[in-house]
Amino acid sequence: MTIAIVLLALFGSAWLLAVIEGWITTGRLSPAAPLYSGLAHLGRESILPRSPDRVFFEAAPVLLLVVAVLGMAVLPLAPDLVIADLGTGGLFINAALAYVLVAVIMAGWGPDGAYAMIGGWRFLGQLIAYSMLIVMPITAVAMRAESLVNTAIVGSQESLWNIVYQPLGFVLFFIAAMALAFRAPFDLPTAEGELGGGVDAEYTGVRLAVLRLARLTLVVTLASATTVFYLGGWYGPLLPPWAWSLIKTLAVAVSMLLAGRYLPRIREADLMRWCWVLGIPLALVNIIIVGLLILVVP
Amino acid sequence: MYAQAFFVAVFGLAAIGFGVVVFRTSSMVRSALALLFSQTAVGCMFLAMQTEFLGVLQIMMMATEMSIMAIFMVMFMMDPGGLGGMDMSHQKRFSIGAGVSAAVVAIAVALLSDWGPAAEQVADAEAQTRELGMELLGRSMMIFETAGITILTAMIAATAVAIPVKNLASKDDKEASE
Amino acid sequence: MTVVLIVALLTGAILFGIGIYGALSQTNLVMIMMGVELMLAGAMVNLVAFWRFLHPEAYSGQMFVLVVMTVMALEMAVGFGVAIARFRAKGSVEMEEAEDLKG
Amino acid sequence: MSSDPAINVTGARQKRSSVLQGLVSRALARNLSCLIVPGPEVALAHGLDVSATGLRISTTPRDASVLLIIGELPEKMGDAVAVLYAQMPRPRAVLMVGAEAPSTLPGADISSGLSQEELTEAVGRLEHALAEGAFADSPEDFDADVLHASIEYVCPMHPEVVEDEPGSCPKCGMDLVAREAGESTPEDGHDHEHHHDHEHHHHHDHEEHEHEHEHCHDHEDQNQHDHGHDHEHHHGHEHHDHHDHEHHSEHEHSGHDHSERDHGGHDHEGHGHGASGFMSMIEVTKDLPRSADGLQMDWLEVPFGPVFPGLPGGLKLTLTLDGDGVTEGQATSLVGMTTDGAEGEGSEESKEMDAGTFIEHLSSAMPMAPVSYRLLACLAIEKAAGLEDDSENAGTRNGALERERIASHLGWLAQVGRQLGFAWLTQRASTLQLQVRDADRNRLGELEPALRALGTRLERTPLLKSRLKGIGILPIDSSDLRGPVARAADEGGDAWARLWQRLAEISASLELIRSSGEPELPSLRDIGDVSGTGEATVDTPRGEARLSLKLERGKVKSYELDTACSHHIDLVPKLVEGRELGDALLAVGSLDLSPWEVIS
Repeated sequence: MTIAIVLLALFGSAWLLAVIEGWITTGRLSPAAPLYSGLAHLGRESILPRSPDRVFFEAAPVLLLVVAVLGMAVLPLAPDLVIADLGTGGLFINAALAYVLVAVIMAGWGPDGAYAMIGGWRFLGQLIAYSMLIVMPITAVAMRAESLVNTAIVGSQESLWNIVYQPLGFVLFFIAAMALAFRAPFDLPTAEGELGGGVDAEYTGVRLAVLRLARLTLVVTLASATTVFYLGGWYGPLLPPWAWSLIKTLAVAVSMLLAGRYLPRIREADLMRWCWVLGIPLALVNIIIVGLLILVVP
Repeated sequence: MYAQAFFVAVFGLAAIGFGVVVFRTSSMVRSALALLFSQTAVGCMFLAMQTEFLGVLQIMMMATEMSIMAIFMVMFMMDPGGLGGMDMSHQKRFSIGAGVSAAVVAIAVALLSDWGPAAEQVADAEAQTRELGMELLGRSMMIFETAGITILTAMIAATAVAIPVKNLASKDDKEASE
Repeated sequence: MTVVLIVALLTGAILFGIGIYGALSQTNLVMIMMGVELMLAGAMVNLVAFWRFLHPEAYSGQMFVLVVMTVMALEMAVGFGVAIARFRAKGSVEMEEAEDLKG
Repeated sequence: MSSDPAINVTGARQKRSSVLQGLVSRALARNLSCLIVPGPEVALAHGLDVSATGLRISTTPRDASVLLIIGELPEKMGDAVAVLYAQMPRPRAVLMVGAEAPSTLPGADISSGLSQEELTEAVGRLEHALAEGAFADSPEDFDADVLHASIEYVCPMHPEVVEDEPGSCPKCGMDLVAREAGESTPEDGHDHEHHHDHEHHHHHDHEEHEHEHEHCHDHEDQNQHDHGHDHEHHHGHEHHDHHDHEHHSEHEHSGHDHSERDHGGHDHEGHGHGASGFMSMIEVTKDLPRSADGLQMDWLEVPFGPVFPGLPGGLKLTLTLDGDGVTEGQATSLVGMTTDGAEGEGSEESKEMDAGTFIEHLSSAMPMAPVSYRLLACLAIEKAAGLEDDSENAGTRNGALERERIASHLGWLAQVGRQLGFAWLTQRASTLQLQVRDADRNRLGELEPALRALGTRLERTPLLKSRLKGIGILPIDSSDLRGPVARAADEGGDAWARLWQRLAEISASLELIRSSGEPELPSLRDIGDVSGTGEATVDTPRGEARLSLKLERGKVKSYELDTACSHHIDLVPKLVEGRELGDALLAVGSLDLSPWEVIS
């Protein structure tokens, strides 16, 4: 039952996100558009590239989708609305999201095309930049909660949300999450103007539909993680807890989409430099500040 | 208990299966990702053995580690796509012998030893994580910190070795050696 | 009941054997490292099994696994550093061609 | 099948279940995406707002169901278009706007004129036809000559060894591997695979042949078959399209048998070797070029264009990539004007042209700046006819020129936005371009605040400066720079300087229009049956263009055209060398090359 509700919330949010994305880009608000789009993909031919690594090519979109869903599985929508409230939930989400890289590399290598392959390896470089900025802010969050259990992490924010308690961590995590979801301006693996679609370029038909769904779901999962770690999860007045979780998740997801719209794509070298020269020291400072706060403020 | 045995066995077989694939395929990316899935299966075995923290950590670390392995494979192999069909192994018979004998010895020890009674219960994941933390920053702090410093040193040393040497003398050496 | 322990130990033993085969039979440095990784994985399975079924109260068992993971990462870092340096200098990371490293 | 007899979408295939088909057809009709050939910037330059018709603009053929071809395509583009069409998943349709379908395509499914109304109406018809399920009963396999690739055999280790027959490499004794003759087949924007690296040895090509689903199964069967034979190698094996399938697998089989005899059956791994048994990696890497960081790496030669989202349509950029870095590059134009009017080449057809026809010819040959070239032709002809400078028309003519300059620079901004994935900029600049294109003086005055706001906004956009600064710095000894590129050469001479130069020119043009007359399309004054020679120069949006022509009894006998882009395209190799891929493309983009204006 819980599983059904969480999955419904996840894919419902993905659908809403697709509607909003369509609204932003075309100016037309049509709630049925994602459904039509999905159906149309089913009606299209699924072309196999000429000499693919068949296993990788087929598995990559599915793996991406599975990873996004697994990540969502440990994130609570309400105190008792979580598929698996693992004792190591905060770490598990890292583990699940690490496989986004694997999926992208598989999608890059699988179709046997130069654009896709460069896109796939680019994401490996991107990972070296962002990965520490995912792990280190979560460390600070877990420090405050004194637990890796996600419900306990939300519980620790009852009086004060982490976005206020550790704003630095929030900013770093938000940016790193956008890089992980490889949406603009961090869409280096799929850059249309540079790689003609990159890792997406070879997918058609059903496989493309799965890939698109997976990428949207990934954004929702990351937005939900941001909500759980920084925006006080289900806390909020009047509305029921799950509604607050969903509202916050959608708000974060939409802000991720919007940010990409108003920014040019970042250079890979710049991303790497800023992450390591600026981001990681700041993340360390964040951990120290949180540590001091925990010691000083009872 | 039987459920546990079943899952450990399934993931164990997966780990072994992918481990074999590592040296059976000639596509280097496949090889690296097979190793990744082998390691992931090992991580799942940890989970099945109720060692949640280590299992999740293993699964997380290996994803990045083996992906990096994959790109190095593509860089440094003559035949990363496996198209040339070249044999990249040597002393095969000896290696198989060594591998089989090591495995047989270990299996014999595993089967013949008297392991005594097995512990039925372990603490839950949260308590385990807490205890492990206490262990790391308590009794074993020295070891843990040493490991941390060592890996930092190794990172710096490896980077230093890997970046190109800029001075002229070594360039001459290189040319001479070619 | 030590069925699970035995299963885990068998798996560890076989992984270790595959790892030894790989490390000895491969000519390429990167592939040798893969063999070593598999050996370490086999060792880790054993360590976790011992901790779980023999001494679940002693967390130094888990700590030891952490150390092994660190060793794996270390091995990767150093291995790739050496691989890049050799490739830069010799154009090859094949062991057959590493005459200069033979004793 | 209640299909509209007039429209029969040839690129569609009949499905079995009709209920599902009806649903899917309706979904397809509501969700049409199009790939614009030669490129979205050409649509904008023609004043077509494609997204307003309800078509989604796709950047890859894989995601497109409508191939929207705008204007007449030169022959060289025909092949590229055929490859694009072959890559599109079915059902697919060809929508021709303002021209006939190129001979390489099966023909247009729908045609329309070059205006927004006609396009909207045509899209409506197409949607209707698709919703009705206009699937052809038995679609023909699409098969163009360009899709046939000849097979050659290469050594995986020695790219220079290329043979027509299978066998073993004379240098190392390895089995030669089949691939398509990469360099000789025409490439296209999304067909990137003719690399001969060993970083990634599979050869392929996604000039996908038509597979019906049945054919797909064929492929899979073939795949399994190979698999059974030598399972280590299936990854690299080509999965041939059905045309040369049999012929080819035969070769593979003979090769395999041969090696099996040598090695005694079950030694799969060893079967690639000739006599030596061991391949020296030192030998292999010895002669490889070195990357910037001193490692010997494989390079891939990847074509970008002529239909590539980040480059102006018709421009083909061939880059040699070292990972994400560009080691060398070459740009060619597939749509450039050939100087068929060059002097002394009297044997070619279409020599003598009526003055009026010539003006139309020239302005339609330059879709990115038709007004400028119309003006240029008028001026040159009037000069040749010996007419005085015309002071009363000068104001309106200059107005039209300046208006085109604004529109063209906005088009460039939209293109930069496309390259950078900066969706807001693309949308804003395209909207403004469409408005400016036909605006009169008052309307331009109304648009002025919006144009200035665009500049302010770009100044404030984070990341933009760090993205453009230092990109595309011109080589010191570059000569023959013209237009905005030349004017921005002093202050840094990078893409950032060019951006601000163009924005400044937009403001300057607005001022000029305010002081000059109402913009009006230049038209030729009456010249009569005169003869003579004349030369004129116009500062087009991309730089000065010179035209000298010879009139004989009111007809253009011969002409010579010299444009800025013909010179700028030579800068490309130096601009891309040693840069990262994204930076290299941005540098090329910052030149604002119009492939049409490249005279060959």
